[in-house]
Amino acid sequence: MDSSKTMTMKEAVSRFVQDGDTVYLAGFTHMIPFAAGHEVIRQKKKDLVLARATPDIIYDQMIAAGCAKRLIFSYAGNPGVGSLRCFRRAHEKGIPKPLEIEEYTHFGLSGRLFAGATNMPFLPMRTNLGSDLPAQNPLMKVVKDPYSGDEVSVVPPLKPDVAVVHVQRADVNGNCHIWGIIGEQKDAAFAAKKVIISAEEIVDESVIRSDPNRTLVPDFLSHAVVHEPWCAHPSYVQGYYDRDNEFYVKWDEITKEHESTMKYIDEWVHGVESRSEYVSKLPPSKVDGLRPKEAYSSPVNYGSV
Amino acid sequence: MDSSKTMTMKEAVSRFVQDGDTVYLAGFTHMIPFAAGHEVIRQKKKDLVLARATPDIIYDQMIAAGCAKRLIFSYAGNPGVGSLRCFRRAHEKGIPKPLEIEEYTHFGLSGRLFAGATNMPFLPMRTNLGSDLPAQNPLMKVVKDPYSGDEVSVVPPLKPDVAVVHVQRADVNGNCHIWGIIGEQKDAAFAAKKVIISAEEIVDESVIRSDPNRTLVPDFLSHAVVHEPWCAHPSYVQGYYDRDNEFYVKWDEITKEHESTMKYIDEWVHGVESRSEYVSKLPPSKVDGLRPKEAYSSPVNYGSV
Amino acid sequence: MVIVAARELKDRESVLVGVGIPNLAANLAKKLQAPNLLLVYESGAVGSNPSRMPLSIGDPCLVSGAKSVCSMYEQFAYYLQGGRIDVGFLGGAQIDKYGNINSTIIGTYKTPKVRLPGSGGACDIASNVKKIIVITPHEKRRFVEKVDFLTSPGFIDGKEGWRKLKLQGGGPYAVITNLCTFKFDEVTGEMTVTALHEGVTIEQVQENTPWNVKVAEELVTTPPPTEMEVTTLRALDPDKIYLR
Amino acid sequence: MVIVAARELKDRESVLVGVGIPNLAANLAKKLQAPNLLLVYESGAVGSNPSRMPLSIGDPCLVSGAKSVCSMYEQFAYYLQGGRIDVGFLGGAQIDKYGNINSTIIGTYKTPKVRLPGSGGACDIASNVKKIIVITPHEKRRFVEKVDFLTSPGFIDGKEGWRKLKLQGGGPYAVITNLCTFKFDEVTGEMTVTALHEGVTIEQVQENTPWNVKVAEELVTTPPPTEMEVTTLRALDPDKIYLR
Repeated sequence: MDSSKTMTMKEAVSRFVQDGDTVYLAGFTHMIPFAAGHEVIRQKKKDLVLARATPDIIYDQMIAAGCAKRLIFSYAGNPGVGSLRCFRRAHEKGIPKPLEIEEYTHFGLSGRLFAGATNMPFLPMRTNLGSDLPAQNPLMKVVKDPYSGDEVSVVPPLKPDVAVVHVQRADVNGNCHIWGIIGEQKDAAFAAKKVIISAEEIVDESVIRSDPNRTLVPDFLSHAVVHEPWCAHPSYVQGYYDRDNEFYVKWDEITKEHESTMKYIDEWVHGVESRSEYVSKLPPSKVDGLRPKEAYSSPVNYGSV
Repeated sequence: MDSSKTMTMKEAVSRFVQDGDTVYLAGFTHMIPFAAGHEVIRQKKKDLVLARATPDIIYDQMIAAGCAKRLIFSYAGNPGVGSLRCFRRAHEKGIPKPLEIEEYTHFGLSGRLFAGATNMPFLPMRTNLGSDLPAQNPLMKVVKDPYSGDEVSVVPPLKPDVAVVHVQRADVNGNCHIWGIIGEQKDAAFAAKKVIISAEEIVDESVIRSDPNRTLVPDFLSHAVVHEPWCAHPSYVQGYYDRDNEFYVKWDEITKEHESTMKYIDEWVHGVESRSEYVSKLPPSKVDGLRPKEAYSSPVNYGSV
Repeated sequence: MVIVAARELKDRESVLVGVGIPNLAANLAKKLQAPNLLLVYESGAVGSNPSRMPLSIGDPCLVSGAKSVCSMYEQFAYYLQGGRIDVGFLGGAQIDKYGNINSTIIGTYKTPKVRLPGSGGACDIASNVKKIIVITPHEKRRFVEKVDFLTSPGFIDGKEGWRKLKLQGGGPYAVITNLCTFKFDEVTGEMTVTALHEGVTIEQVQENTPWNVKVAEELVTTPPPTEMEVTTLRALDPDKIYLR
Repeated sequence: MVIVAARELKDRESVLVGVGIPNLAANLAKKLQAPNLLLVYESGAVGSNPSRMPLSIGDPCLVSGAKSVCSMYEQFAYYLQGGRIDVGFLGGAQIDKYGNINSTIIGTYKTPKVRLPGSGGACDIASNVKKIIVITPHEKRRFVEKVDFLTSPGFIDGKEGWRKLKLQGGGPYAVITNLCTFKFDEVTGEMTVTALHEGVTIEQVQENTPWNVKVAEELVTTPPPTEMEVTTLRALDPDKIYLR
């Protein structure tokens, strides 16, 4: 046991996120670590390079709060709703500050992270050719396939300085299980130089070891383990709480102006100390309404003689 | 439901394995589909290109029986014991017939299959340079990394004509779960043109759907589903039966001569009609001695609102 | 549009589904002529059986009871690049007569008038699935001579430019609007009206399309929605999130 | 050899383990000075807690209660190529003074005298881990001027050849035999005797090594096995599968 790794989100962000870092808050629609993003805002980190396939509301908030200087992404929309207005305000009008962009397709960005996680020199992929994207992004290159002679698009590895990966359950050392949509969580953890694992539940090591095929990453990859229930709200955690679709729709309204956005951030980010305070501020009916039904997996036997 | 896919191993091998095919019997030490190999021998398939990272005893048997013209591999040993004598007899002395070889490292061969499964044009990897292997294998090439300018070793995709993948449990359509050492099973299924799924247990579709993250491949990839308990013996199936280490050691003795090998094959392959007959021929004490203890996974909740 | 799109789906095909209209169309087809249609979501869920209409492709109801779930890179690598997907639905802010789509920017890339969400998986889908079906309102600002930014390749400048790319996909297959259905000319790769929806004239289509619209020799009228189609569709969206 | 190898492992290192001697050495180190040693097996098992001595790296006991299990490609890609492994153990039929190893063939590739199993993961391990430790009986047929086939790169022809390959690994670190321990000269990359096991003379080492053996300035005698080491090791292999 290495209990020195367990800490609060405040401590983890303070110790492992530096101004100017390339940050990857993992999660493709699922388990987006909002609590980590809020802590970054509270601690006024700046000049961050924010990387995520889908910036989602969390990066919209961090951009509005002035933490970002550059966005690496592949789909900058509010999923199921429309635009990310803060991203657009920053990129189109420089409010609150200008935002550089570096853009890929989903395959390209998830490929960069996979290549980073597995330390490939570069990754060839069947896409990008024919699109105007490569002309705008010098990191996308073309090589000749030595077998067919055809031109092939390639992307370089992405190795963030720090990744935050939220999971359903982890032990105190950071061995962890996730299920549901598993997005780029594993690749983010393997690609990053520093890894913060946050978990809905801290469980005994034996729970993780009872199902090693479900392990996302073993403990030696992580630098901090944070017990952070409801970390992902308004995103969701399969089996723990559902996506707060209402809030995703509401965000469109909240962000109509920079001022209204900052009012939200003042109240819900700066106005609370921690995620637990944030959760207790949510209407109880909201919290209760997001609790899922039960649908347990059929267990499997790992026994040997 | 598409029950037309369920069939016996005899039918599956007869319909989907053709003379001259490139065949991949999947399983890195675990769940090696011996029953499929034995059926190939019984049906006297010939001129096969046998591909596997570790040929193991099963390919040794198929080589001795004269089914193979070429072996694509990365480690041709009897794991934990020593040589594969039939492979060596064929390759060194042409007994019972000459055997061509095409050789990689483990990373190279598993990479070829991964590239085949994901239809990459080629796969760059940090290995092979410095070894004498590439000089003996024209399919291993070198390209220039467009980012660093360094030389990088690459391998081409491997797309077998047919793969046999044994699993713990599948439904009648071929949705299937595996756990334990998962080797190259997923890549073999995605890379191959035709896929035979064999399973220790046929379960209701709801069992598979209760844990979609454990699914190896969804049904639409498979062409045949075979219910074949004890398919893997003397290899093993986690949670069902252990590895018959005794037989792996004994194989070294059995294969001292081609004649003694053929005697074994006559008795244990040609001498039985099916896997169930093979199992009933094993001493009951052997079968009982391989049964594992219980060690069930902690279930997880997949519920939504 | 939903019903017309649903009719294009055949049993046993695999279809990459986005939320909204495509999701409805796919689920409708599955209830009617294509019970073995395989629904694949960008988020990694395969063979989903959603208990309700999801708002986003990341809805937990797409996972509960799915056949399989894999990671994001795996989804794009094994399924899309792997050539395992038959049909993909795309939309966009602009489309030209060769089916090239813009979902990135209005204006220029460096000085955007409107910054749109970007490719997401669209360019990857356009490059790798056998048939691309585009569902879009028929508006002049959407149908353009030249897209401001080419996000997802159609037939580029006709089939020649497409062939040079050596993509494994089949390219654009149909464009379904509120007025008509276009398919693409086998030789020139140009969008061609093949069916007018009931009550729509070819003049109306031309009015809302900036280029000289090509019309198929055998132009038909889209068969009206059957009662079965309408009832089934309404049951799929009881809260009328997508249907007005 | 097991005890000497075990002493080379430090706490919190990750070690890629094969069966037999390396497995014993790693498990011994874990019971003694390196309780947080991470055992990684080629077969994809990480953090195994084997309840008995496995015969092969694919033994089910390496999976029951492991921290993680991943696929074969993932194991090589995420862990080895990912630069996540500190120590790898290798053996082989032949080794030369720069630590180049042959586990492929005796004779020539086209006309083999003895066909050995081949690389398996050996070349991948040699190219990517920080320290390679070779455990081998000290026999003249194993220590050769030039390997018949270079399966896994050591320092090639000295450090210059190694540097040209631009591999991320650290190359050979130690060779442990029944007579002595070699380490590698920092400048020339040549195998150098750094410790003689108790009762062994440098002449005995030279007799069993075909080249002119280099000896470290500070040559020491390997400290004899402690009682703790011997007792712990015996408990790890009660059936004496690996220990005589």
